[in-house]
Amino acid sequence: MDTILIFSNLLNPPILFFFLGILAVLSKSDLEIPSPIPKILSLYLLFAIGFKGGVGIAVSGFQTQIVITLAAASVMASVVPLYAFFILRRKLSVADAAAIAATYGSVSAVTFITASAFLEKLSIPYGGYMVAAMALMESPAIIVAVLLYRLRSNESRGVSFAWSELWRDAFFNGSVFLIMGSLLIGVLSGEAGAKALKPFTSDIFTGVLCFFLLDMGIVAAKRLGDLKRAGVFLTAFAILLPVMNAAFAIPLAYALGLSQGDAFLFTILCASASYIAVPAAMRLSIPEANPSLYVPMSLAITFPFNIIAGMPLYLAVINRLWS
Amino acid sequence: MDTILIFSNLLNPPILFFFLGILAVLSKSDLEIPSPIPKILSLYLLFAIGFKGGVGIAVSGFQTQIVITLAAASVMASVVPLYAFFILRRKLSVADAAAIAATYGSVSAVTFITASAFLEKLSIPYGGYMVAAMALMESPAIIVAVLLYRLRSNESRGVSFAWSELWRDAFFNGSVFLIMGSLLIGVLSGEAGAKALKPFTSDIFTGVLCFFLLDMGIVAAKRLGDLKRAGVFLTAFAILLPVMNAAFAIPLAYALGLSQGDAFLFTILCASASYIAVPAAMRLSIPEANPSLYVPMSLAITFPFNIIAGMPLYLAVINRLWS
Amino acid sequence: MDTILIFSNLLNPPILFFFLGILAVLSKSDLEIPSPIPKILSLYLLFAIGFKGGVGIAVSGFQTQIVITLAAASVMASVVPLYAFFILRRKLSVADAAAIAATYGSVSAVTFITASAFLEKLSIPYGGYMVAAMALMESPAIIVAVLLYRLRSNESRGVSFAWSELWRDAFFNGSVFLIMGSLLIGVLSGEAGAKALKPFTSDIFTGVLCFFLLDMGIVAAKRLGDLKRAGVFLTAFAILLPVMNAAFAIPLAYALGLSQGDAFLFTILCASASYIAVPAAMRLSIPEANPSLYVPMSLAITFPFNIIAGMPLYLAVINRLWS
Amino acid sequence: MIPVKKIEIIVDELEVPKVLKLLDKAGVSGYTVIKDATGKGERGLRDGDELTGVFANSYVMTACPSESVSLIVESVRPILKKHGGVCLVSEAQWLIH
Amino acid sequence: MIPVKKIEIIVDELEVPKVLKLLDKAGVSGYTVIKDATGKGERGLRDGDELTGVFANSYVMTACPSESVSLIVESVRPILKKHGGVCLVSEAQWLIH
Amino acid sequence: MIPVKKIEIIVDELEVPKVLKLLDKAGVSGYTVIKDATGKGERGLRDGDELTGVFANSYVMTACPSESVSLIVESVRPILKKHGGVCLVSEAQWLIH
Ligand SMILES: Nc1ncnc2c1ncn2[C@@H]1O[C@H](COP(=O)(O)O)[C@@H](O)[C@H]1O
Ligand SMILES: Nc1ncnc2c1ncn2[C@@H]1O[C@H](COP(=O)(O)O)[C@@H](O)[C@H]1O
Ligand SMILES: Nc1ncnc2c1ncn2[C@@H]1O[C@H](COP(=O)(O)O)[C@@H](O)[C@H]1O
Ligand code: NA
Ligand code: NA
Ligand code: NA
Repeated sequence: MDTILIFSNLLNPPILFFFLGILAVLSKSDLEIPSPIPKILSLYLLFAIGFKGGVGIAVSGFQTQIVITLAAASVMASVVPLYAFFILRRKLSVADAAAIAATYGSVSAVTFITASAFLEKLSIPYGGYMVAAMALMESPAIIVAVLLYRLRSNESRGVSFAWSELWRDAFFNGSVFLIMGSLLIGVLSGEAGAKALKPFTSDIFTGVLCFFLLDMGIVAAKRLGDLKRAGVFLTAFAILLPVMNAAFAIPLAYALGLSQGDAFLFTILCASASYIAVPAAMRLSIPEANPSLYVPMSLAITFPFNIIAGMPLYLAVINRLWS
Repeated sequence: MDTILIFSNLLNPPILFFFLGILAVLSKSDLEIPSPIPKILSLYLLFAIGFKGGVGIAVSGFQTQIVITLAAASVMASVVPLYAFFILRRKLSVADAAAIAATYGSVSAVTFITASAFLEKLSIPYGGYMVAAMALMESPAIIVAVLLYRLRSNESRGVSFAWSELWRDAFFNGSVFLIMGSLLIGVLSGEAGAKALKPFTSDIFTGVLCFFLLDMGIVAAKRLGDLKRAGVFLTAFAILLPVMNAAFAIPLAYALGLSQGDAFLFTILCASASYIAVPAAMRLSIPEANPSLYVPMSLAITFPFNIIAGMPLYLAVINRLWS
Repeated sequence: MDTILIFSNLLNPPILFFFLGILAVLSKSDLEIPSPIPKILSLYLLFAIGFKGGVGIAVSGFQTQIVITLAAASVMASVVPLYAFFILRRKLSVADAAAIAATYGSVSAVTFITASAFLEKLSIPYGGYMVAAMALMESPAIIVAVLLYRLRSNESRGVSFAWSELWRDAFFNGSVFLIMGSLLIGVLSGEAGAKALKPFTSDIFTGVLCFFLLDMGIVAAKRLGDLKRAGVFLTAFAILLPVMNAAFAIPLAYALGLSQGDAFLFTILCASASYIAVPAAMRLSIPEANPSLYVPMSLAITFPFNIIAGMPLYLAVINRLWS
Repeated sequence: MIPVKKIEIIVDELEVPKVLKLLDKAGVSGYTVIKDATGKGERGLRDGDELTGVFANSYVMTACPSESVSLIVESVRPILKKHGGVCLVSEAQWLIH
Repeated sequence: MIPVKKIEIIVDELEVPKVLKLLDKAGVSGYTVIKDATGKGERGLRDGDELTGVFANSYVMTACPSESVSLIVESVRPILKKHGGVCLVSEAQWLIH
Repeated sequence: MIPVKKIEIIVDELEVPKVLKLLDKAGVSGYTVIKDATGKGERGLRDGDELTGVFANSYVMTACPSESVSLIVESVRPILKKHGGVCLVSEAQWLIH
């Protein structure tokens, strides 16, 4: 079973295109997706996943299960950065520890999308509200990390600080806003809207995802060099923390009675690390933090680890536990 | 009936995404569609609507009805800027009056597209040649306005003036050209061509329209601030002139025996204001005109008014009259 | 039959959009596809054609026929630049002769794509491995041309020269890499992958091709002016060499027992001229060569000649010979 | 290295072809254009965020001998007068390769 | 042509609105912005090749009378201090049209 | 504010990585790159409107102490010789923050 999962995952076109992107850089090909195409592809993915999630909620209706899941998601997103921060503080400055903690407390939409494509390939159902869980998990870690930074750092003293800006950046940054907005529109327009948008949001989705992962592969491979600076400690952290988060998430999901599909997505959310919303917020709120640590960690280690090894691993554990 | 129309319109994903764009600006989210994506989305919409219109003509064949409709369209597009100009001259300079007159005499392709999506949602049929009517209505107002400007303005005296450039800009500007060209290709390639292009020009159309309206919402909301400069007179003008144009267009359509769907599209064309072809032509031919008047008027008032309130209003009137 | 072929080709939307692009420039319309959109459209086409080719191979399995075809493709791609070079040397410098020889020895992916769309319209089957043949034919001419240049030119003496760079540019340039990578992924993911990607790689393909050819038309028409510099000799060369290459390719394909569809694609590959991979390589390896000769020749003469007159011509001959 | 004048012209994207023609006429050895400059000036904000990029500027730069400056500057002036824009002239050293 | 100072500021894209507000406050007659500049400096490589363009710079230029320079420079300084970036001042001649 | 030299290099996009490596070697404190410059020069029109943007230039700028100029200029020269391009040097004042 597990081997089948691994193979089924590895032969999935999106994963293969991620590898192709890495290979392009390693073989010094000049292949690249020119800006601003990656940005528009990522807006498309957020738009589509948000809308589909909203339609899912409209179809299933609001249930207590949803409320429980969303609450659990918020809790995990606030707790993870806390304990990550204290682990990181052993080796790093306050600014860097806070920024990396935010990175791992927040989530990666593309990991979530890849995971849901994985579930769809295996015909395992999941709830549309998991998208809401994802959107909800993007911001708390940013707030927590900035709080930690301001409480613990001397550098930050005396510097004027705009809470409103932080708030806006945490909850109204482009990606959170688009996913929440699309989700809401999905809820409002329901199945009628879904029918009109299906060719755009569903049919061509996998293809666009392949293209985006091709670019992710290119960018991740380019960042590999930065990892030398990160050293052994951070490299290990970038693999072990996701696994640890998953180890907390799976029993929690089980205790809360989530379905297998929902539990899997909840786990991947906890295990994933942000490389879009968090860097955007950090350069604003913790400019002292070094982006050439937290960006390559999440992009060049945690992301590939999760989509290649993590996904089949977490799902195998869940399959055992639930059956 | 009318309330149903309004709701059916408001819960339409494209309209909802327009609101989302406005909301993004109001909530100071940094959501934006990076250039040149909006331009390519708009080229796509023109391409698709032109092609589908052409196929529509190829399928229905040429009828006298078509000739009558196109003639009426040309007449309206030439008369509206005339009377608009004399209304505007009471308060404005010749240059500004001429530019705003051109804006309201010409048409908005996206309003037309949104209106035809609205008809499709309500299963009301309309003729493919209405696209030709739209393309035909883009240019005359530009010519009329520049003529008025040159006859009435002192500033324009003595300045060398290239009629060939104006002509080219009125009839061969990118959007008019693409829509006419795609229409012609639709006519030539007919149903066989339509089949091959359907997934691109029809299936994903609504999705792309949503994305584009999201951006329209963002841009319109950013322009809202400019409206202070426009003042009460121009703000009222931007709502009343469309209604007035509709009030002329509906009886005319009725007299000419147009079907309900065609009459609706004819009305929305007369009521709509240009914000693409006209600004491009004005900065060339009437550079003295102030774009921070005519652009926000058409984009931030008339466009939202038409797609939110105008569409259900005009259709309700037409439904009464025709039944 | 032949007249039908010509008409069926001319009324094909992609070809019509190519004409529309030319018309846009001739009528001085300001229609343009802003960069980097053309680049992403071309990446999409390579992605889609590569993937579909790979799936085709996965479905049909490896056969000796494939090996034979690929071998023939490599031979033609190495021989054409050789004899082209010696023809060109009568009038041109070593650098220019080598660059133009590379141009005509290599292939044009868009010509190939247009040709396969033409076959599909006529319901003539062809093998997925023809895509592999195309990818294989992109690089050898570049190597041959640079070798010729280095052996024959005085200018090149003493200048340090990086073979590894040339190698990389010939075999790992973005377009060759993407098409080969996508092909491989198509082979690996097979029919399951194909199903998930079909809406993206197949359904909307013709539409995207239309858009791209619209841009090709614009760019080709803009280059028409450069042709004065090319003179009669090179203009004639740009039409006669493709015909000559086709005259070699058709009997060869017949002798090798290719199917009609495969023979047609093989012929169009030999007849086509590169305007993407080769210019990219030439400016690196033979910077002395004048791009305003080789680019307009391939783009403004050979490409339109092949897709307008060449395709029906070659197919008519093949139809006669095979029947 | 030889002393040259650097002329920088910021002008409506639409006027760029005309400006380049004038530069060619004035016999400059070359020029460089950066599209998609936005800005603000007498004629208000030109932030190019319009749906069609209608209100965008371009940046044109040419390095030329000081003798050519007045010719260029005078030929560009009417365009700037009609359509707005900025023209700056400064000193530079050109690396002859 | 009148002598002016050309101020060039290269700064994180995100800080551009703040910089422009300061320029407006300092009363400059206009400015030009080129988005999508990449670069390298004290704070490392900013090549904007991140998936979201988060780490991109912008180039801001304004021509102003020399009296305004110190006001602008001093108001911009704290932004550069906090977020990095470069500010260069040079001489130019402005073509009055 | 300290006096520096501003070096501007306009060169084939493809050669930019090499130029940046040379700047790094010459020990500059930083540089700024604007991709997608088009232009015209000895080697003809480079308007980047080719389908693949193959013929586009980039604009590279670095502010450095005047001592570094000759080192940089000499190391860049061979690239300009082979692939064309322009290198301008001018005076500026750098705001130390
Ligand atoms: N003082 C200035 N400094 C830099 N750029 C300017 C300045 N004034 C105007 N510009 C640029 O020139 C364009 C047209 O200026 P104007 O004709 O004054 O509206 C503006 O959109 C700016 O990009
Ligand atoms: N010496 C320099 N010359 C030109 N641009 C520079 C220089 N130093 C820094 N920059 C630009 O300013 C940005 C921020 O610089 P920094 O704050 O030093 O990291 C860099 O990403 C570069 O684009
Ligand atoms: N006189 C000049 N002024 C400004 N830019 C130039 C000049 N000459 C050349 N260039 C730029 O440098 C590039 C290469 O020049 P070249 O090697 O002369 O073809 C051109 O495409 C232009 O972008
Ligand atoms: Na997480
Ligand atoms: Na109108
Ligand atoms: Na060939």
